[in-house]
Amino acid sequence: MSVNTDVKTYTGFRAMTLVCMFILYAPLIVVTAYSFNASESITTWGGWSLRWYVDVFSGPESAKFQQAAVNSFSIAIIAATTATAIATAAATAIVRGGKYRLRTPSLGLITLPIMVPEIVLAVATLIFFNSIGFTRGYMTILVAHIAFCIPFAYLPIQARMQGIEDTFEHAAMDLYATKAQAFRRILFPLMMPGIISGFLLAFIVSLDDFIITNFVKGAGVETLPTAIFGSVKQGLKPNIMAISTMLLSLSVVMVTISYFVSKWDNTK
Amino acid sequence: MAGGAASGGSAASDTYKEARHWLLMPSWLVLGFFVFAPVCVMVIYSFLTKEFRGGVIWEPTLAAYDQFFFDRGLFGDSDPTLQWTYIEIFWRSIWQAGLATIMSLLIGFPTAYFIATRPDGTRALWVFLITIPYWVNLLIRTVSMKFLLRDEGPMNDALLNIGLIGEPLQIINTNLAVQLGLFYSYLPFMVLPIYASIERYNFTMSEAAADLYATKFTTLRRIVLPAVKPGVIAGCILVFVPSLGAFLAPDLLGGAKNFMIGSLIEEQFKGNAGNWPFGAAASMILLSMVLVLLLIFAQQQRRAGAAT
Amino acid sequence: MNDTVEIAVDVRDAIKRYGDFTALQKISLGIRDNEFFTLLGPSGCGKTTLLRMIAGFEDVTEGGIYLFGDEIKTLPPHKRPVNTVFQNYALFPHMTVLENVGFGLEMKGSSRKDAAKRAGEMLDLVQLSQFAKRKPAQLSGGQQQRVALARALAPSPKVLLLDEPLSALDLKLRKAMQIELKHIQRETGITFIFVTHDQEEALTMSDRIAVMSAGELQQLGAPRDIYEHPRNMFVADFIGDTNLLEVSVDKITDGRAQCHIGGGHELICDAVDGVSVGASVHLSVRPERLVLSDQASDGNSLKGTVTENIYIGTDISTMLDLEGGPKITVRTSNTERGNKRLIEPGSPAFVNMEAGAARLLVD
Amino acid sequence: MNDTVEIAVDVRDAIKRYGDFTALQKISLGIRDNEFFTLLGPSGCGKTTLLRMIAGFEDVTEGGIYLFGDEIKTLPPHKRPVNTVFQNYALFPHMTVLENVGFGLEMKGSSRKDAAKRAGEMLDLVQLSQFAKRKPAQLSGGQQQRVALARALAPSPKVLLLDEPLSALDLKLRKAMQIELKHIQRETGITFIFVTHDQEEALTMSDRIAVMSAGELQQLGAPRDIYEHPRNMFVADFIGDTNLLEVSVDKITDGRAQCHIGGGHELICDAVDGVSVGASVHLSVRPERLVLSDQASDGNSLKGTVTENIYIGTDISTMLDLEGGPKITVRTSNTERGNKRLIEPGSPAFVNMEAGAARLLVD
Amino acid sequence: EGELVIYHWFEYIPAELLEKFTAETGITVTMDTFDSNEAMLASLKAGGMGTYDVAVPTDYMVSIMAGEGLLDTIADGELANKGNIAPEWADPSFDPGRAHSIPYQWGSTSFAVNTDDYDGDINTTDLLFNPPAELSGKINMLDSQGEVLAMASIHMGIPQCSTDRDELQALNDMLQEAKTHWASFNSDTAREVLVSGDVSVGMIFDGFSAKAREDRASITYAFPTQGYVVWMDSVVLLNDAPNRDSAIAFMDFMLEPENIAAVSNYARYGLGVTGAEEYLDPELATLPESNPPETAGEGSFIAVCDEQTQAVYDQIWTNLKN
Ligand SMILES: Nc1ncnc2c1ncn2[C@@H]1O[C@H](COP(=O)(O)OP(=O)(O)OP(=O)(O)O)[C@@H](O)[C@H]1O
Ligand SMILES: Nc1ncnc2c1ncn2[C@@H]1O[C@H](COP(=O)(O)OP(=O)(O)OP(=O)(O)O)[C@@H](O)[C@H]1O
Ligand SMILES: NCCCCN
Ligand SMILES: [Mg+2]
Ligand SMILES: [Mg+2]
Repeated sequence: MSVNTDVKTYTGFRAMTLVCMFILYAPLIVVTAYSFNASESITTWGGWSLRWYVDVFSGPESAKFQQAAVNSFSIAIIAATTATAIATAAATAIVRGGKYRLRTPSLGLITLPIMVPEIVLAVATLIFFNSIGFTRGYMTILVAHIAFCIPFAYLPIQARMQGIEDTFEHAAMDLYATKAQAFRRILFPLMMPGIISGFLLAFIVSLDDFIITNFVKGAGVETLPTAIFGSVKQGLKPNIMAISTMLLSLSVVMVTISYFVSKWDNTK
Repeated sequence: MAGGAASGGSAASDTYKEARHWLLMPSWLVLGFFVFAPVCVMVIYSFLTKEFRGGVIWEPTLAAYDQFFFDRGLFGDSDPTLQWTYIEIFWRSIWQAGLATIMSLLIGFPTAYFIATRPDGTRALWVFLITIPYWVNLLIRTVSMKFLLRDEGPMNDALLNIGLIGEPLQIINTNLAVQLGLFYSYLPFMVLPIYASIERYNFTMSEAAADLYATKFTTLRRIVLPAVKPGVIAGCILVFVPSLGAFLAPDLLGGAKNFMIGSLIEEQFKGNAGNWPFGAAASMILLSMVLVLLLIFAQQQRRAGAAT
Repeated sequence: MNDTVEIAVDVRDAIKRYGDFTALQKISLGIRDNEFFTLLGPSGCGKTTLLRMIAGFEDVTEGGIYLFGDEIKTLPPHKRPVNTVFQNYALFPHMTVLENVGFGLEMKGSSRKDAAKRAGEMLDLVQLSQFAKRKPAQLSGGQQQRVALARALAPSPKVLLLDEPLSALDLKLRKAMQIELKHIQRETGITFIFVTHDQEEALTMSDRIAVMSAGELQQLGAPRDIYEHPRNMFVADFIGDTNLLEVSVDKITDGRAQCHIGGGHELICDAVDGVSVGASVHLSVRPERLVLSDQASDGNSLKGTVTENIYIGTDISTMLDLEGGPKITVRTSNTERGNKRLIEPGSPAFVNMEAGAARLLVD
Repeated sequence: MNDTVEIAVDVRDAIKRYGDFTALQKISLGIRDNEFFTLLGPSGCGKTTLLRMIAGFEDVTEGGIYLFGDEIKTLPPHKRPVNTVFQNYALFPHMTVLENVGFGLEMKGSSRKDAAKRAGEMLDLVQLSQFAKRKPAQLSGGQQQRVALARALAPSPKVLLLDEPLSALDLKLRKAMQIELKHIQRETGITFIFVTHDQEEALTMSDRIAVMSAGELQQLGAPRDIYEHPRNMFVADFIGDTNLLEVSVDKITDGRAQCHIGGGHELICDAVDGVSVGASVHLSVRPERLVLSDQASDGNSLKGTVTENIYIGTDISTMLDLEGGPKITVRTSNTERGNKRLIEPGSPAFVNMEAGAARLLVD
Repeated sequence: EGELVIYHWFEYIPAELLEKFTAETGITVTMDTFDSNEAMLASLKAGGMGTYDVAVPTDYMVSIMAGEGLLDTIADGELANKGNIAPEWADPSFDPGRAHSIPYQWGSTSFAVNTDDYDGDINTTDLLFNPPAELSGKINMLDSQGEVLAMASIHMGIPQCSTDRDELQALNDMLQEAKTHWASFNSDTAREVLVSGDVSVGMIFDGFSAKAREDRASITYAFPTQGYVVWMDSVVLLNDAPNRDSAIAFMDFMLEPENIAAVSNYARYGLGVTGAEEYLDPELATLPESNPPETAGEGSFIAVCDEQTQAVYDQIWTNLKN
């Protein structure tokens, strides 16, 4: 059809999405391309080579980067999951808890981590950890990540929840679902797009964090950003590009698998 | 579509009234302990005397705030006048963050909308597609972006080759580059919350609007946007607020020629200056500003919503 | 099933306010166990609000609600053995039709398989078996309503609240569902509290009817009682079609009142308590109790001119302007005999009325 | 208003499929300008789908739709001079009632003030003026429906699509709105396409009625035509109550058919085309065309036993088991005269029928 | 046996060397990294003390840390290899008598020029602060107050911690003017911007400049006649070191010529130990970046100013960045 008469769709939006995707992915093409660069610099092309992939597994820093990747992912997954759970509970209390005095302060507390500049939070957290005798290490990173991931998980969940009428819970409770069951069987699935969005945001925020991590991490515990930021001072080396490309491939593979799994499940 | 047009799904819903304190408990504990308490430390620090090269001396003073608001000249002994430097830095940051937010909204909203109107099975795929690039570290993405945008970079080459431009576009080290960088850093923070809202939108509402002669654009503005406002607000907060304090994109893409709030504050802790109370004070001023903005906004929301 | 009449739901002096708007004003109702109870009233009179209070979604501003003798104000909805067919269906959009119907059973502890089995039976009942796998959004309005019905019936509650459960169904299906519902109600002994705006439906199905208006109870009684002895003008006017005529009472003798209406027409009808000579009251007479004729009868007979004949399938409605002003409607059944009595618009005609057909109303 | 009959909406061989489910199968309909046109049919037969295609929300899988002669398949909804009252209301939740009603006018270019003024008038019309400032969520179901109606009427479209616009209203209000709608339709000359499941409503209000079933058009005609001359069994059964009896035709003479039904009862009725001697067809007779009596009449008279009398306000339905098996329902008007004819359940009775009352149906 | 916690620059020590240390001493090493001296100081002052045994700050930071009381004193005779320290690094201004530190690596900070873009004389700070028209807008500065202000003072011929109001005012004005010619402040991509051709002049460390030259031969490191900045990173012994013995062992290890030469070969900077020549990559000796020409001015460390003076420099920096 030449004219788009469907009220649901907007003609320019597909194009905009493609532009959006292009902007998002264009730098990654650079990353991928230069991961195969024989030269040391990302700005000069030295021919094709897999040396940086070899370097990732056997180079002098391979152990460090591998450990950093493990740390980063385990922290991101645990922190995003915990933060999403906490945020979901909080959103339920705030959107479905009626009106009460603690509502606004709670909302303020939840959004506090994004309002305080990271460096301040970093220094403050470090001072605070020290004053209460927390030893820095993996756990301190994890706890800090959980805390600052909460608002990123919270806001999409809250936004979604506000769009869900409470009639659905009422119907569920009318059918003998306890409040918990009504939540699990009705509200939770309906909130799913918000929860997934919140989780993904929390996940990438955790995966990307440098400043706070750099302050609160214990000696010798590295995450990918802290490992990578160090390398950059010497000029971004293609081995970082190779690691990034591998991460990208990993995520693409995971998404593809989950897509087909869900498809297969749907047609069952 | 199941359910009537508008049955009770109001914000004042209280299904989980009894459990609300329990549900909030984890966030109170985690945030109270690991964010609120440290922030309190900073509030206190902002009223303490700076120790040379970082740290504080436990003597209360308003020096940090004085430094923020009063200009005493290069040598600190002129008559105090209103300090414009920091106000300008704040204003610049707000301006940049604001433009970045608008840009994200202009591109992010259509993207979110488009994704939300995909068939059931493919929506999740699109959502992942939006976040996959963020598995690559921000620094690397930003450096790569910089590489793309360079005067002699691939983008200019391509545009020159197809003859769209005659001279390379000078983007790097401009404000546009900063906005682009911020936009690129935070795009999913705009797209995902909006997507989550639109996904639940009842499209019969759009049909009703179209039926009443609203053009598609008007429908978008008068019907869809108000209905998915919570998502838009969430997205704007998630882009605007972190953009305010961002420093990587401004530094790498914008050339760092002018301080942004983020770099200014960072400098107080990690730079030569080592003036913690001032860094804390600037943060608290930023924090109160954002809080006030949000409160004004929330107030307006409430007023708009309470019209009976 | 019980010998003594047990009260299933007892609403005592219940008041409901939304802000400063009072939706229910001191309602008291006792709904008997095993009863088919209908709430009838104009749009916005508070029927849904009352149901929601019984189900537990709306708190009672003042007063109390008792379920089989127990105060349930503080009982959460899921602990009330009460199911609801919601006016706007409230089907779970993410579940299939079958899952929707099976939900309540699962919540009551049935295994998923058992729940699906019984849900399938309920879908048979509402003739939607072939749609079991669809999502609610893929159903027509009437189909959604039937799913809502099946979902509420499935867990066999003690009290079933039905908020206009048949309003989106066509006559044929509605009739069938009426019979089916009545059947289910009789067989299971479930107490039904039924909201409808269809008087015929209410009259056909109910054991008792409560007529409400503007948050107040107007009359409570058996269908026939309400239809034939409306307690006040509101009920007379609301239940079925009626002609309401302003009358002045001239004389009362032997339980008979002699009155006249505007235009000087004389009428005789049964006197009722509270009507005294000289009072200006209303007289209610059903259109079907009037007989159209080209001749005056011995008894009450009013002269007028036919203005319009409206064809309504089983019947024909004739509007007349009586001499001297008042308008009146007569309903004649659409049979050969009835059709013979019809008079062309513009022609004069008589409206004849038996004395027992009319009823005086005090307010 | 026009001398020639113009076709407002012309649906030509329209087919609609959802995946592999066919919701509409080659429907062709011409809806005349200024006409009050009703779509009638069982739940799920495709009424809403057809309206949505005319409004432009659903594309036509095959075939075409013409509005005043122009193909409108590619015309976006907001350019079609067509308004809709949605079955689920689709009120804008963030706007007040007044803003909802004024929306269409504003979109057509009225100033906000003018729009509000006219919206206020429309609210008067649907008796909701006092709710102008409320949000839709604060209204009852029926009130919401009236807002939807006011909203669609406000911009005075050329064609108004009404999807069960009165289903949530009580009888009283529905009657009033019916008259009001008919009035508006006559005065404005707007073409109404009306979906209802209320046969009485359809018969009272429509110029023409299209009866649909399972995505197919069954009959198109004036109300009386459809009620009294149903083209097939589906229509006969669907429109109003009817007794459908299986009959065998024994003899046809002078346009009269002599037949017998199960149990040996003899009957005489008008012959119709396509019925031949020896054929086994159906006979349809409306309950109100039957007369209950304790004596057989000269003409058709069937003997049976009363099983139940059901009180339905204006009338009383009597179910009988005829001798030899068939069941039949008789409807007697609830008047003194009618009540005198009633027979207690369990007693024998005769069902008398004029020859013209019954109709033979070929399929 | 034992443990050692090092607080170190990013990417500045070959991993093999640490493995060798562990193999030799049985001490397991944990390394934590920082990206600037100031960040390290902040982290230590915010509570990092007591976590680390040794750190590797740059010259001026050594004296700052000593002044802050963060450094432990190495007793005489404690270090077996103290004698290996090259005489010119044995008594530096930032740590007289090497009471707290041993030399690690040294180098210079100046700027590099892409000689394809500019064929004039490059050995002058004018290229940064008073550039010819053709270079205007093609200059990258390090985003670092210390280096930029030190270089600017050298350009103007004023002492680094000047207290002369006129000099300071002039410095401020000069920088304001110079900034109009600068494209960017960037440390993270100081090398990339030169290699990619985004800028023609860029402040840079000597080692980075050498690496940039490998990618783009026309990149030439400048030794301005006015002078340039030199720096030396040193291993310091921290107060409250949890493993003080291990720290001493590490320092001794790093004073072995073979070991410190491994760092130089890796990082391409100079070292401060005698007898390392035989282990050094011969190329290092001939690097143009580490062999100043005759004309080169004097190299000077970044000075440590007193609090009041520092406040003025901070203000100048803030003015510059606004
Ligand atoms: N999105 C959809 N996908 C699949 N089938 C659908 C969809 N929408 C409607 N249908 C089916 O199309 C048929 C016609 O639906 P439609 O809504 O037109 O019925 P209707 O005549 O309006 O019924 P009702 O009186 O119950 O409102 C129904 O059987 C319905 O289940
Ligand atoms: N949330 C609310 N806030 C304010 N008023 C409300 C609210 N909900 C309902 N009302 C008002 O309370 C009255 C009773 O509403 P209710 O829904 O009980 O009516 P109803 O009898 O079910 O009507 P209908 O037959 O139209 O469904 C109505 O006038 C309605 O406008
Ligand atoms: N790691 C490089 C040393 C920089 C000194 N300021
Ligand atoms: Mg209601
Ligand atoms: Mg429909």
